[in-house]
Parts: sequence; C-alpha cells; structure tokens
Amino acid sequence: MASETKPVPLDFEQPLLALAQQIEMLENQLQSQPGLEADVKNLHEQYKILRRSIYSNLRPIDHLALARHVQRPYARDYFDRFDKNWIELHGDRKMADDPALVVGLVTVGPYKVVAIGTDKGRSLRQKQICNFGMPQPEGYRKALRMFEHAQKFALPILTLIDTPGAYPGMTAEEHNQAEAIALNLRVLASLKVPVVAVVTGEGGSGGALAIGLANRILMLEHAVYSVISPEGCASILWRSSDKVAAACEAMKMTAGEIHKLGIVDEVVKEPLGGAHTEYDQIAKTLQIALIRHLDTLTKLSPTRIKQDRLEKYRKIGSTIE
Amino acid sequence: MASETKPVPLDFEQPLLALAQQIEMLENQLQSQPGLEADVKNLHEQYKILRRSIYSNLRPIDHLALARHVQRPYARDYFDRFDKNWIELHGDRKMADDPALVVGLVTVGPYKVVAIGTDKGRSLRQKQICNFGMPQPEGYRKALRMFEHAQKFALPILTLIDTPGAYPGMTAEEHNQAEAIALNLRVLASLKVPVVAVVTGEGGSGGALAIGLANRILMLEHAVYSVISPEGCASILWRSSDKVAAACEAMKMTAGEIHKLGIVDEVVKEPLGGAHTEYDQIAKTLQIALIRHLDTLTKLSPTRIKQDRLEKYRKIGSTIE
Amino acid sequence: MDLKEWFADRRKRQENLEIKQPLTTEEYCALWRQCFQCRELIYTRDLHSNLSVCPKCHYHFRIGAWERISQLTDEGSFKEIDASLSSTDPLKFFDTDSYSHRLEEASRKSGLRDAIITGAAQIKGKAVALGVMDFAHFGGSMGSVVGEKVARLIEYALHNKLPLIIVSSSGGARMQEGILSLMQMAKTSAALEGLHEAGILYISILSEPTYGGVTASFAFLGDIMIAEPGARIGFAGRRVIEQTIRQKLPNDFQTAEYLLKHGQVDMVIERRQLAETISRLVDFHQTIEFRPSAVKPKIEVVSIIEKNK
Amino acid sequence: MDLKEWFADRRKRQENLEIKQPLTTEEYCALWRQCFQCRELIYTRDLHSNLSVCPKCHYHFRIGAWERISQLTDEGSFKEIDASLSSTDPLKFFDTDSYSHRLEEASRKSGLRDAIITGAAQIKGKAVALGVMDFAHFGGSMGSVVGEKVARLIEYALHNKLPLIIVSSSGGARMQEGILSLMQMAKTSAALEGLHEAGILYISILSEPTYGGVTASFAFLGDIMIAEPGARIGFAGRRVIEQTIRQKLPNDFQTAEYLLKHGQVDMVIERRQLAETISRLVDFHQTIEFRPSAVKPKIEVVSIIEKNK
Ligand SMILES: [Zn+2]
Ligand SMILES: [Zn+2]
Repeated sequence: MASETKPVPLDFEQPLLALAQQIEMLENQLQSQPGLEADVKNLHEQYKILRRSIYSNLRPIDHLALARHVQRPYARDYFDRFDKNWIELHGDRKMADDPALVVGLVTVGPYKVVAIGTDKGRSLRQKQICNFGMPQPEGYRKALRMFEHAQKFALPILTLIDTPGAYPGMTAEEHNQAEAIALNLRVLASLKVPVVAVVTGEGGSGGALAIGLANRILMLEHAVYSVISPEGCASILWRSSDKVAAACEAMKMTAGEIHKLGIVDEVVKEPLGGAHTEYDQIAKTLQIALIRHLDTLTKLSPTRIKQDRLEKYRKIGSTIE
Repeated sequence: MASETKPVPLDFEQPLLALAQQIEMLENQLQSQPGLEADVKNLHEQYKILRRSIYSNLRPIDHLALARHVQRPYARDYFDRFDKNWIELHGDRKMADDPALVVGLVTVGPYKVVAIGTDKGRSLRQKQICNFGMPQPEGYRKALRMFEHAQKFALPILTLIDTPGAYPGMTAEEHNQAEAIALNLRVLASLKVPVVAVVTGEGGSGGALAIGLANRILMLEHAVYSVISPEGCASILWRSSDKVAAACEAMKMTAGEIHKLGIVDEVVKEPLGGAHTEYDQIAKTLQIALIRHLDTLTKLSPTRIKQDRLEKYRKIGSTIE
Repeated sequence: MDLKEWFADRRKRQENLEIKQPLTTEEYCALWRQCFQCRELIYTRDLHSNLSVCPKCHYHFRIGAWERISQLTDEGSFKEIDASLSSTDPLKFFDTDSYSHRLEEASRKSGLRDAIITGAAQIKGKAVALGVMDFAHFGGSMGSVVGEKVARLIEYALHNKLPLIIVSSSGGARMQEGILSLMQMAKTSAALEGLHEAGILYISILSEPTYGGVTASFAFLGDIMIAEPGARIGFAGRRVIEQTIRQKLPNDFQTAEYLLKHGQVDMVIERRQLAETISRLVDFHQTIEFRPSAVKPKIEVVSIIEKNK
Repeated sequence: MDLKEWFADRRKRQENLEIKQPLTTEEYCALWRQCFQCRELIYTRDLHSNLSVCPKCHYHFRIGAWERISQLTDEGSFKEIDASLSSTDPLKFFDTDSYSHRLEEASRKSGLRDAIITGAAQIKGKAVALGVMDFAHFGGSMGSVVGEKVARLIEYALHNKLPLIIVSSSGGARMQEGILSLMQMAKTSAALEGLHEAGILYISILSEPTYGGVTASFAFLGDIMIAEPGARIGFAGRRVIEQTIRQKLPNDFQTAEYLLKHGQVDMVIERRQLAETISRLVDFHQTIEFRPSAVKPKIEVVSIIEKNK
C-alpha cells in the first residue's frame, strides 16, 4: 500500500480511534496550555499499550475482519514486491482467462517459481472483473496448466490464497467446477516439484484448497481458513445470520488454531495492525519464510518431494477405532 | 443397412438405371412374348458387365460421391457390428458432449479397443444434432480424454474417420479449435499403445487428422482424404464452383492415390456398388484388416509402438536439397 | 380424496371395526410409499423388490448403503473393512447442540457408525473394492471417518489390484469437523493419485444427491463416471446459486441428464442395469497388456484386401 | 487531396520541373507507406527504424522473415540451417497454372526458397533455435518444405538443448501438395512431442496473420504463447465462419486481444518488447534443477516468524 493511503479502521479498533481523537484534542490545546504536554505523552503511551492489547486479544471474528480488510494485500502486491519484473501468464488455453486467478513466473530470492494466486481486485471495477476473488472452472484449469508447466520445467510452485471460495454460478456448474477442483487436487498430489501454499487472507473452502494442496502450508497471522464461510455455517447450523461470531469460534478457523491442529506448518507474523498497514514489511517477512521452506524442500529428491506431500495429507483427520 | 432399404443411386450410375428400366420393361412383356427370354437374360449379363465396368472406371469425383453417400455406413454402424455390446462413453468432462464424435469401448475380434469415430447422423434430426459430422473443440477434447484412457489401461485405439472437417463456428474458435486439434496430434504422437485409423468416408482436413495420427492408416476403397474440401479448393484456386471435379483430380484424394503416395498403409476393398450396399460385409472386411494390423502392432514393445509412429510421420513429405 | 386421507378417515369414522383394526398412519406409511415424482402410491415391499425404483415413472428413490450393497453385490460376497472406525469431536464443536450428541443421534437414526460402508465384494462375479455412502447418516457428509475410510479403501484396492467402485451420496463436507473435514478432500484425492499412477480402474457412481466436497474430490475423479437417473449432482447447491446469480435455474439443472449433456458423466444408468454395467466395465479394463485370446474369431473372408506394398 | 494524388498531379502538371524531376508513383510508394489502421502516411525509413510499427497508432505491419530475424537476434548471431531445402511438385499439381511455375513466381517475389527461415541465433545473449515464417512467400503456406524445416529445427533444438522459438505467419496448408501438406501438421506436432518429453522450452509467437494447419499444429503447442498486437489468428477463416453461422462476427474476433481474453495466448507483446520478453522467458526456464544462487539475497529481518513446532 502506498504510504499516503490511510489504513481503514475496523470495528474492534474503535477504542483506539476514540483515544486518538482525545490525543488530537489535547494536542490542539497544547499551545495555549503547555502544561498538558505530560498528559499528551502519557496518552501516546496509552495508545501503544491499548493497540498491543487489542491485537493480542483478537476474537476469531476480528481476525476474519482483518483477513477481509479492503486494503489487505493481494497476490499481485506480493508478486510485485518479490520480483518487480515478474511475468504474468494468461488463460486456460481452452476458452477463457479467469482474472480471479493470477498466474505467472516469479523470482523469490534465489528461486524461480511458478506463482499462482487468487485476486479479489482492488477498485470496484476490478472487484467485478475479478468476481470478488471467486474463481471459475477456467481459473482452476489455468492453475492446472501452470502445475504442469512447473512439473515440466522443474520449477517449485508458490500459491497465495485469498478467496471466499469457488464461484457458485450456473456456468461454473455447467463447466464442471467440481471436476476442475478435484483434478487440481489429484494433480497437485502427483507433482515432483515442491509446492508451498500461503493463506494470505480468506481461505474459503474447496475453492481455496484447489490451489492449496501443498508440501508446506503457511498462514498469515490474521488469515482464516475454513470449510465453509462463517456466514454459511451460521445460517445452516444456527439458522441465524446473527451467529457469525459463534460460527467463527466453533469452526476453529484462525491461523493459530489451525496451526495447533497440525495442518498449517507456519504462522507468519503480520505487522502490528495487520498486513494492510505495511505491504513492504509483510512481503519481506513472507519472502524470508518462503525461502526457508524452499531451501528445505529443494534439497529433497523429486520422488521424496511427492512422498512428503502424500504423507502429509494421509495423516490428516481424527478418528478412533 | 437393413436389407429392405434400397440403395439410393448416384449420378454416375445413371446408365445402370436406364438399363434396369429396359430390363423391367422387357420382363413385363415376357408373358405375352416368351421369345424375349434370351434378350432378357442377355441384358442381365450386360447389366453386370456394365456395373463392373463403371466401378472400375470411377473418377475421383465419383469416389467422392460414394464417400459422401447418404447411406454410407458411419462409426456406429461399424461398432455395432464389431461388438453388439459395445459401451458408449460421453463427454469431455469439462463442459459438453459433442455428438459429432462418438467414443466407446469396443471389442474387435480378440482385441478390446478404445474406439473413436466421427458421426454424421442418419436422420435429418440426427444430422443436425451431429452437426453433419463436424466436431467442435469439445469433441476433440472428448477424444483426447479417451487417448489418455487408452494409455492408462494399455488399450489399443481405433479411430474411424468420416467428417467434412472441424466445425468452422464462432464458439469453436473461441474454444480454441486450433489448440484442440494440435494437442490431439502431439498426444497421439506420444502414446505407447497402438493406434489404427481408418478413413471410412470423407477425411476432411485437420478435423480428420485430429483423430487420425496413427501407426497404421487404412482407407476404404471409395473413401477420400484431403487437405481441404474439393469445393474449397475449387473456389480458392479456380475461383469457380464448377471446378470441383478438377480439384478432386488435382488433389489426389482417393484411397488408391494416397496409397501410392505412401501415406495410407492399406486400401480396404468395398463391396461392388459401395460400402452402403452391404453394411455387414464391409464391417467384416474391415474387422479382418484391423485384426491383422493389431496382431502386428501388439507384438511390439510400448516404446517401439511409439517409435514406429514417430518414424512414420518423420518421413512424410517431398523435398529436395 | 387420496389414499392417505381415506385411511385416516376410515380410522376416524371407526367403520368396519369388527374384524380388524384399521391401519394407523404410521403403519400405513410403513406399508406404502408415495413416489416423489409421479405421486403414485407404491406398496413398500413392491418398491424394494423393484430396487426402490418407481414402477410407474422410474423415479429412483434414495437408498441406504446396505440396501445398495445388497442390490449390487453377489449374495454373501461383501466383506466389510474398517467397520469400527468412528468419529471423534476434534474441535469440541457446539452449535445449538454438541457434535458428539449429534453423532449419537445420527447413528441412532441411520444404524450406521458413519456415512460410508467400505469393503471387498463381488459384482456379477468380478472382485472389486466397494465403498457406498449413505445420505441418511448425517446427510452423507464427509468428515474424518469418511475421508479415512475412502483413503483406506483406495489403498486396499491398490494393494490387492482390485477395481475401485464408489457409490456417492453426500450433502458435502461435515462442518462440525471444520478444516479437518475440508482436508479430507485433499486426502482422498491424493490417495487416488496412487491408484491412477498404478493404472487401476476406478468407477465413480453418483446417486441422489451428491454435492460439495465429495463431488470436488474423489467422486469426480472416476475413470468412468456413472450417474443414476434423476440424481441431482453438483458442487454448489441450487439455492446458493440462485441467490448468487439472482435468477431461477432451469428445472433439470444439476440432474444426471443435465450433466450428461454437459459432458460431465459417461453414462446415466438405470439401477437395474448398474451391477451388469459395472461388471462389463471391470471386465473390459482387466486386460493389462494387449492379450488377444488364444482362439482367433471365425470370420468369413468376404472380400479381397489390398496389401500395402 | 491526399499526398499520393498530390504527387501524381504535380507530375501531370509539370510544375517546377527546372530543378528536379518529381517522384513517380512508384518512387513515392517506395518512400512512403500508409498505415492500414490509422491511415497515417509514414516515411518508409522511419517505419523500418520503428520495427515496422506505426508510430502513431502502434499498428504492427506484417514483416518478412529476414526483417524479423534482424529485429529479434543479436547482430551477426543468426546462422541459417537447411537453407537449400526446396519444394518439389509431388502431385504435378495444376489448377489455372502449374504448381512448379507458381513456386518460381513465389520465390521471385519473396526472394525466399520457401515460407520459413530456420537457424541458430542469440536473442539478447540467449542461444536459441529460431524459425521465422514469411507470409509474403506463398501466403506463408505449409507444404513439405515448411514441415521438414520445422521438424529439423525441433530436432536441432533437442540435440543442442536449445530453447525453440518459432514466429508464425501463415494462411494455412499448401493445397498444391494435397495430403502431403496436411500430413506436415502431424509431422511437426509429432516432432514437438520429443521436445516436450525432454522438457525443453518452446515459445510460439503468432504474428499477423496465422491460420489453418499452422495454428492447428506447431503454432499452438508452445509452452508460452505470445501474440503480436492486432494480429489475426485462428483455425477457420472469418469469411468461412460467417458463411457457416450466417451472422456477422464481432470486429475484434480472432485478434490477438480477443484470443488473450479467451485464454488462448499468454500475452500480447509489442514488437519493441519482443526480444527482451523472449530473453527473459528463456532465462527463467533455464533452471533445469532447483538451483538457488550461491549467494543468498540480502533481506532485512523485519519481523519475528513463528516456527512450526
Ligand atoms: Zn413414480
Ligand atoms: Zn497507424
């Protein structure tokens, strides 16, 4: 985000806003009442403490708000920062180029990778073009083509996930959304190149998984990942749209919780205030993490890379006998 | 064809029709004039001689008429006769099931094969459904899926070709007809199972080739195979639609001529009067030929099968240095 | 007045009570079922002997896993595996009720431990690995147990070189297992990669209804895709799509026949043909190398064939 | 009155003849070209120095094979192969004229033996195998020579492990070679299978116009597909389609930009960017194994990263 753009505040940040207003008021009076200086200083300190306190006590629904923040950095924001000369590729070669799914050739530190990411679009116009980040089968098939490209040229794959899910549309069904996702899963499982997936914002259900079956799964600190949207969950299980917060809690969808469940390999710390407050910083932090995982994975043999991935998923689940 | 259906006569068979009418007239007079019996017998003999003579002196455009005969047996007619329990499969798994391209699992003598054929449709309604035998990209992608199926299960592939060509439509272009055909060619080249292609009627350009890159290419005696329809050739090169006969001659599109050029491996003899006069007979003749070629090809190793095909195509062409 | 009302009325009016008590509504419902499609009343025993297909309009009723197994497999051939595998409540999930309690309820109603039965069987003499889902258990939803049982069945098929047959029926993922349930899509699809690489046949059969995470994973990865007539199959549900696109969908949207037209399934097969079709498909794919039978077929030579010189 | 008329008029009226003869129409045409798109008159030398792209509207003029080679390759780096390969007349084809004679005419006009030039070259320092088609020779049609030269170029790339770059421009198959010309589609595609299997990069560049047998074979099998702005590319020609579907096609139908929208090409690249783009793509794909550079990049650690326990 350009430094001049002010972060849009979220609901749970209201106490901070109130405090900031107080500080501003006092500062305006400083010239007439210099004695207030100590108070102002103290309030600034209070502000910092409050901010830290708020951010260390986020509820799941607050993480959701951060994950869905309108200024959340998207795939292109990361690709641009990893490699300002990255090369975007287009199309499924069959019928369409789905803008909700961006693909390209990106250099990440010492690694050349095939990069795939969802795109929600920034402006209203872009959002509409990108279908608010909901890919259609053509998007998943564009990704599939890139999986095969990566395999052919022995390039690692990086996927960045921030999507409400696959698009629930009529044409999407007619073009076999189910098969598009399922085939991606089987092909991702078959690859002998490393795959690293990062949930950067919303990890929405099968539509996220379709580019998320990986050797390593990372989540940004405030990202969420769930089998159904909390709204969908609330309306089905509670039959009430008021219960979104409860659904968020029940589903265990935050990075920390999913990490504890053993599915996510690493939670990537965001700048205080969220990734949207410091694009450059989160991109750098993520890049360091990616390089570390690629360092490990690229040391394995191609067969071992595939085996590593298969073993990872074979174990997931909780059953008794 | 059911035995009760009378073959529809073609233009070049007019002399035969005239003679047949004469015979009928005389036969009607036989009761009143028994002395005509010898004449009738003689005319019957003449009829046979004339028929043979006509069929041994067909011009290219006459072969074209036979290849396009409305009663010409199509892929389903052959599959039904090779294996009355053959199993038809459907769809490209992506968006459509193109009826112009039939695929299925067919037993041919001792061989189980993946069978693929174009279908022109018999009734007017069927013709429309089958788009007069012109497949669209979805059809070629259905075939592609079957190529991969055959490779996975080590089944030989049989293709029966009778098509004016790929459909020149707007959606066909939007769905990348060119890529659909090109990819089929590359994948057919890659297969380690035997592929036998038969031009049973019209072999129309790239749309025919898309299922025709094979270890062995057979042509029925009156089938034609050309880089462009004779009508297209006449209109482009002569700028006249009257020159179809000349275009047929110039292009060397008959089975015999293409066999001489070394591209077709075998010309399969049709019943006198054309394949449409005796469905069962042509199906049997073709089946014998197919089994013979499969006997040879299935003895080769998978690698050798691929090599055999690559070598075949590497040699085609005529250049000087 | 329809038959149901007539029975109810008869009871109310206490007619002809001398010989026999009239049927209660419950007894009546156990004896008779009404076709969802043509509204015909069918004697339950007749319905079952007709494979739960309406004799009048061929509507295919939903059937349970055990009924499906008995219809498909040769008598006495089915050997269940992993029968004791059960759900835990890894998230301690609670909405208006606890997941643990919902699990108990589901099992009480369905008589099953979870939404799939897996095992080895013979279908018309062909040995197969068979999995059958049951929509009546927790909406056929896929949680850790379904995922694990499918993965184990795939491995069973792989190790024993058996064709894999799975009959799906599912509302989607089991929300109460959260992300773990989503990951079963990955787990089952990854397991299928092994089978695919080994060139072992997998026939996927889609029955009324199959949706969500099950379609977007193992159910749509069959080498051969079969659907039952009238079955509704899709990724997203009809209502969600209508809300999203703000228009009514065609009546036949997401039916088996619609999918056939859109190239998504190989065939739509009536229930009475299903076992026979599977058996023939298994037979066809059992040739692992080109292996012409020893005896050449008797075919008359009816015509001269030119040899390529 | 446009410039052309003005020149002609001037000559007719014999004005100002004292010092210099006015330009003849032919001389005029050699000096000036008019943009097909914006109608701007461009001084021919300016047009060439601008890579034959209109400076005003960026219309990309068709260019010949040698001009393309000089634009793309590092000076002096191009080494032609198979230069002497020529057409025969295998069918003794005769329409209103003989194929042999048409071949002579084509070569006389184009100065080429056939519709493609192939060889080894360097593009911004990257060694490649390069083929460039020329529409000015026999409409860029593919007969035996084009097929054979493409096949040999592919083999050259394979044996020397060089990325393959082909710039296509073609009206389709060469009818005068009949079925032999059709079979060049198979031959070139089969040759590409070898390159594909070996994992060698193939960048296909589509220029105005590319149609028919060339698109339906090697030109659409690139790992990376690049089109030039405004280039018309397709399988069937616009007129044939309009006759078949009996309706007008959209203006931008089959343009490079239309193809991009329909997912058929990876990018539409301005001619001035082409060499640089190819060079970067070649560079990117030259890593055959994962080979992190010896020196790790300098990145500040700005944030703590939680380690997976
Ligand atoms: Zn009914
Ligand atoms: Zn211009």
